[in-house]
Amino acid sequence: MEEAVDISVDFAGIRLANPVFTASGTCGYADELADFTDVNALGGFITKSITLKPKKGNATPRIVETDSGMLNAIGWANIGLDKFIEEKLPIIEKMSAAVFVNVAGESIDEYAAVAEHLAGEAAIAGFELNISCPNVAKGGITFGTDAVQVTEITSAVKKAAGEKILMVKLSPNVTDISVIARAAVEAGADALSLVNTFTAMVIDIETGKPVLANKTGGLSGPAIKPIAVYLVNKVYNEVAKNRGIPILGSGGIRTASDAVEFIIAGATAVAVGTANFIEPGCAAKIVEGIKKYCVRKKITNIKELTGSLGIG
Amino acid sequence: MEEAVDISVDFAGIRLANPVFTASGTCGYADELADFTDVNALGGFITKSITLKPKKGNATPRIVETDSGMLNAIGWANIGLDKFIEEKLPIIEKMSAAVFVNVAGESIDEYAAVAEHLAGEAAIAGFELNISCPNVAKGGITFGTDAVQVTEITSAVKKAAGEKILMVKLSPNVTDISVIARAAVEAGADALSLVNTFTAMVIDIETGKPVLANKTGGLSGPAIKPIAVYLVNKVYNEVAKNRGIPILGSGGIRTASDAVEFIIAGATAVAVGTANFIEPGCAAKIVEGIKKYCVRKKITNIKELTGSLGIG
Amino acid sequence: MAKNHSAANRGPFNAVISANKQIGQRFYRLSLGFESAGAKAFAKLKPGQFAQLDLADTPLPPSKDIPEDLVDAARRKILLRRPFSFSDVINKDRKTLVDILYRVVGPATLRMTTLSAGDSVNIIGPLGNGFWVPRGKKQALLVTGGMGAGPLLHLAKVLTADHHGIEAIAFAGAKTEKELPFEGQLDEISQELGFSLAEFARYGVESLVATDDGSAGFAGPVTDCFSEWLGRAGLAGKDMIIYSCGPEQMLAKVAEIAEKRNIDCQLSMERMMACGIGICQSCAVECKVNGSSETVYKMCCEDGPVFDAKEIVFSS
Amino acid sequence: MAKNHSAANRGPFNAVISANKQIGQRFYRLSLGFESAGAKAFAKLKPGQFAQLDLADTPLPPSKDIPEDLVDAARRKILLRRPFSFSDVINKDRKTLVDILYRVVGPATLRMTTLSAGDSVNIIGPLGNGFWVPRGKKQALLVTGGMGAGPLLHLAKVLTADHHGIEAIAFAGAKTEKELPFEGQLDEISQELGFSLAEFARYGVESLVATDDGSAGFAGPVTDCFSEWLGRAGLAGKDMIIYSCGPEQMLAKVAEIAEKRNIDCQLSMERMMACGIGICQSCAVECKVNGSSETVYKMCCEDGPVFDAKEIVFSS
Ligand SMILES: Cc1cc2nc3c(=O)[nH]c(=O)nc-3n(C[C@H](O)[C@H](O)[C@H](O)COP(=O)(O)OP(=O)(O)OC[C@H]3O[C@@H](n4cnc5c(N)ncnc54)[C@H](O)[C@@H]3O)c2cc1C
Ligand SMILES: Cc1cc2nc3c(=O)[nH]c(=O)nc-3n(C[C@H](O)[C@H](O)[C@H](O)COP(=O)(O)OP(=O)(O)OC[C@H]3O[C@@H](n4cnc5c(N)ncnc54)[C@H](O)[C@@H]3O)c2cc1C
Ligand SMILES: Cc1cc2nc3c(=O)[nH]c(=O)nc-3n(C[C@H](O)[C@H](O)[C@H](O)COP(=O)(O)O)c2cc1C
Ligand SMILES: Cc1cc2nc3c(=O)[nH]c(=O)nc-3n(C[C@H](O)[C@H](O)[C@H](O)COP(=O)(O)O)c2cc1C
Ligand code: FES
Ligand code: FES
Repeated sequence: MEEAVDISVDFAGIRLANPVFTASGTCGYADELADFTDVNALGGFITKSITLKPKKGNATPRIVETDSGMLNAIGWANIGLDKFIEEKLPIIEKMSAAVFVNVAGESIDEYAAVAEHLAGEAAIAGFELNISCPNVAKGGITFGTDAVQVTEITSAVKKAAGEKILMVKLSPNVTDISVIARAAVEAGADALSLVNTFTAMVIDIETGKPVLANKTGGLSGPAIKPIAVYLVNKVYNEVAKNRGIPILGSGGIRTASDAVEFIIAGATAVAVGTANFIEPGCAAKIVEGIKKYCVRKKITNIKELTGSLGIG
Repeated sequence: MEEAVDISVDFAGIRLANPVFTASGTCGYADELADFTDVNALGGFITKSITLKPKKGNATPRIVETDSGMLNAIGWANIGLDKFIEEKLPIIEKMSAAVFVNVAGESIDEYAAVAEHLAGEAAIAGFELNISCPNVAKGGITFGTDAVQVTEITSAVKKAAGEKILMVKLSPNVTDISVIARAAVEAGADALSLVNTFTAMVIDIETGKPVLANKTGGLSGPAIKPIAVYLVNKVYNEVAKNRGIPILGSGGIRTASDAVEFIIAGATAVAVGTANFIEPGCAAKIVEGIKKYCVRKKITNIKELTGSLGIG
Repeated sequence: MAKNHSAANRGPFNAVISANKQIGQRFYRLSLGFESAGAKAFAKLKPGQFAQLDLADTPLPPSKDIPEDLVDAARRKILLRRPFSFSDVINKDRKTLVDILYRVVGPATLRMTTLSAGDSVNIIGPLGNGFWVPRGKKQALLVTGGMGAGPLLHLAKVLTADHHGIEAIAFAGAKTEKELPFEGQLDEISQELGFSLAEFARYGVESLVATDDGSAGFAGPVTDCFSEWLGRAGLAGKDMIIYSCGPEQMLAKVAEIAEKRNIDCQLSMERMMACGIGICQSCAVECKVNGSSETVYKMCCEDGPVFDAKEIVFSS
Repeated sequence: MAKNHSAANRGPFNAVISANKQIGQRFYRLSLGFESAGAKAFAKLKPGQFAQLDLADTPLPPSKDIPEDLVDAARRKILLRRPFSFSDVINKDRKTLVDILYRVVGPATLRMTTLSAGDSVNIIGPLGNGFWVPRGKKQALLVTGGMGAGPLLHLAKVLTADHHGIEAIAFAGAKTEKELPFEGQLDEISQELGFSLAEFARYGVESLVATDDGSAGFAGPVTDCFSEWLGRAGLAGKDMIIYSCGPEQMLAKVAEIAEKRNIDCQLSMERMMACGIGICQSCAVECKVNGSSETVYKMCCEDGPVFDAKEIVFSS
């Protein structure tokens, strides 16, 4: 029975064994989750944000828990491009999931430089452009909320990325996400990734200060799921569907049911973030759960499900 | 000991016994919560959105629960201005809390008409302008996300409102809430209320359809609290503080600790919404809890607390 | 329709669980006791009234006891209270004991199964308006679908106790025999008289059983069984009244039958409820306006949950 | 520093509670047992290693048992796992039994108090690197603050069992006598030798007690007590080692004392942790880079939680 279900997906021209990714910043650089789960069971994998030079990141506390969510302000802490190539690429070469490198930087040049250095690496399927991280002073979200800048950075990185898939990760902290999505697609994005985290703050009422050293952080986890589902559906209807652009949906996914919600809303694939911290094997479980759902619903190809909400 | 604490606040020129309101749409038109709590223990009270003519509202389901939150798409269902004046004003006259009428409409004229009709009513302290409701096809959020329109509608209603306090309720669904806040204040808003709900969607994976008849709804409850605290702090720092404009903070408040967080972030007063459904007496409890907090922290006047975060 | 007047104390009260008995695969009967103010408030509970239970901090069952189809739903943390009506009320020694029949369908009802004697649960109620008995009725026809049996059991008790002139008969439907929310054995009396469902029989009320799959009693929807029975008995008219509670599609069918035969009919409706106390407007029920083609939304929690069948505009 | 090598099975495992004993006003000792793979993984648990407990679905205590200062915090639903280290490990009959000493400070530790024998809890671990024993040490000085006692009790046991050449002495501090996380009575031996804290004494380790308010033992911070003791004993140098666990301010003071007297020192650090397994980067500890004024962030969960005191850059 199960064999009859095809949950492999075409994602911007490449074939993924299944539509489940782990999200940037929640699964390390390569096989760090291997002690806990079969990373080769994943359809896709996205590295922690990589910048040209190593970054120390913010002071601590860098996280705080909220109702059904958490704030993080890691601040792009990462080993930098050189060490990534030296230490992590060899491991990535052995991974069967499609690996996307999440690229970040403080200037368009820095973004482009990272992509250019990696554009020739066979082990990498593509890039996820992080123009939406709310936790860094420069770069990040300033790019992600202005359509003109999104156009510029997307075109620049597209050139640098050569044949690789360019996925642009959108910020939800905007009035109309479709405007930004359209700008990205028209500037060359092959896929869209949404959502990144929501800018937020927790105050410790005993000290009278923000809990996070960075003061604000990005809200992720189940709390944001209904907003993320709405935004995925909106971008699917207004931008992605007609242009044949796949969406990687994320925000609070923890179960196969959550994943199916995003797929019905219009996501070709989904990314699991915060949930990896609680249940490091959950992405692999979600793959199984999606299969079971399809069997139960007599869906033979997951394509039938994608965007099947058909509203708007 | 307790007598030494003054938690009364000056709110746009009027004195409130304490900084706790119940939020529009979550406490009826007047004394509907009276069976469950002492409504006179509240500092302020905001009616359900009132439109010129009665409104039926959306089809059901109008709500759905999410992780630590809920979506609503009531659609401004209300008894209309005439019936409000006839049936509810006489009750409001007997209430000791400062009563604000939440005004909504499909056109600037409709908003202004409602305010004009009520501007002479002594029982009413002011208006809360709902330009941020995500659940109606016309009006509502379209006004709230565009600074030019916010200016227009605020000026028009300001004129209609006469001597009454005009509070503008901001939508969080924008790229930069300070831009909208500034537009409202410059057009005559005496106070700002934030946040309204976040546009969101829940899909029933069994039927493949949105749970809500209206398809999308507004997310409220503890899930949104950290985003709301951030937005209150941002508007406080960037707009309200220097102009001496009070903020009514809301979004997921359920306990006195939550209320204190908003006050430290910059709210002069707070509004309790969704929590009324679960614990209809919670607003009165929050008043007591704020007092206790002040005693414990040796704060003699709550003013010392407002905006004390002092960052940014 | 007697309106639930304000200034009544409707809680929140703490009730203490006295039993929580599994009576079917996914059916339970929760028995709760109120004291002092809560006892006073619930002592006069009318059949069809309901209450809002706070189950947010009630623990989940251990994961091995969570049915596979509810594993994902069980992850959701509960925020809102949940509405339940009652199948029985007993006043004893200044205490008020009430029973809730419930079915496990999601995170809250899953949590409910872990309540055990001595635990307490926070309750707002009684809420809404119950069934009422118009003058001059001689026969009451109780049509239940699935969990809808609860309030009609309570009604059967009240009819027997307080309305001696009225004879009641129950029509109890479910998908399969296993999903009939009754504990006792199904003893068939005769094809005509149907079954002696202990729960109804103790009030002297005979019952006919229908299951969609024919595993017990009439094979088919309970509304077909009911309609056939009415046809056989050739009954209609103004000394009868139909009371019904169950899935909305079933209620629509019951309303249709009642209209055709010109029988008074009261239906207990369900809606997703945030507050249960008339302040959130989430529980709208579309109702006809007398003598007009217009409709209005009434609130299931405050104006209902029991409505005159003639009022209701069914959606499908 | 032995690194916790990959490819080890670190769970998630289910552990079964064997006891959860209240040993002070807000202190408890939770005893858990692992079988099969979990038992194997935890059998070699080193003092100072920790684990991540999933307490999201563990019920809250009844509201009357929630201390007033935690009532608001208790409303928060838990999402993330919580890190705890261990005060004891026993391998018996293919089972591994571990103890956690914990203090009730928020929603997760509040929920933890309701665990009782037979319940199970989902655990990822063992995680991080424990304390290590460099060659040539003759005397180990264990300095604990509050809950920090846990891993140092475990260390005392291991030192006694596996490192016969090393003599250990403990310095246990807390705000008040009531907040000392020990069960036994405080039996004063002599002013010099301090107390016989049963928990340390059973490993042949003497202990000195300090309380901020002087309600037991030395009146003042445990670091003052420790420093005075070092002064009296006139001890310093390379055959000693200090192990410490407690609040960060205390650790900073211990590090200072160690540096001044040129004694090796290992500190168990705490950070807010999302994952505990090295993937989220939330648990950064600022560390000096050898021979440079630069600093790097190491991960408390993977590179620690035990660090060489010389590495740490304390923030205040
Ligand atoms: C006035 C009233 C009286 C009720 N009496 C009883 C009773 O006596 N026994 C009993 O078992 N149940 C009763 N219910 C239904 C009960 O409230 C729901 O089963 C319960 O809220 C489900 O909670 P959950 O978290 O387990 O599942 P959820 O995940 O909340 O819901 C599971 C499914 O049930 C549907 N549902 C949930 N709540 C409602 C609702 N209020 N109306 C319609 N559909 C809903 C949802 O759409 C979903 O598909 C009553 C409802 C109302 C409005
Ligand atoms: C490696 C490690 C080992 C630990 N071992 C133990 C132990 O053996 N016994 C014990 O009682 N506790 C231990 N802790 C601390 C324990 O993890 C926290 O007390 C627990 O997470 C609090 O959860 P809560 O929900 O009850 O409180 P929360 O509301 O989460 O926290 C309450 C207060 O404690 C602070 N806090 C919470 N978690 C941490 C943390 N990880 N680091 C620093 N401050 C924190 C918060 O800032 C807050 O002020 C350890 C922590 C770490 C990192
Ligand atoms: C601790 C943490 C670190 C993250 N780091 C990154 C990052 O480096 N780059 C990035 O694009 N997104 C980062 N994210 C965002 C996630 O990839 C994801 O978009 C977001 O968390 C929403 O999904 P979730 O709710 O499933 O976590 C991070 C999220 C978390 C919680
Ligand atoms: C059921 C419901 C109905 C609401 N109706 C209105 C309304 O009519 N007008 C309005 O301005 N806000 C309305 N709101 C928004 C609330 O006033 C409040 O701004 C929001 O819910 C955030 O606060 P909370 O998280 O405490 O609920 C409504 C919210 C809910 C949950
Ligand atoms: S449930 Fe809130 S009005 Fe009915
Ligand atoms: S807690 Fe995630 S890296 Fe340490």
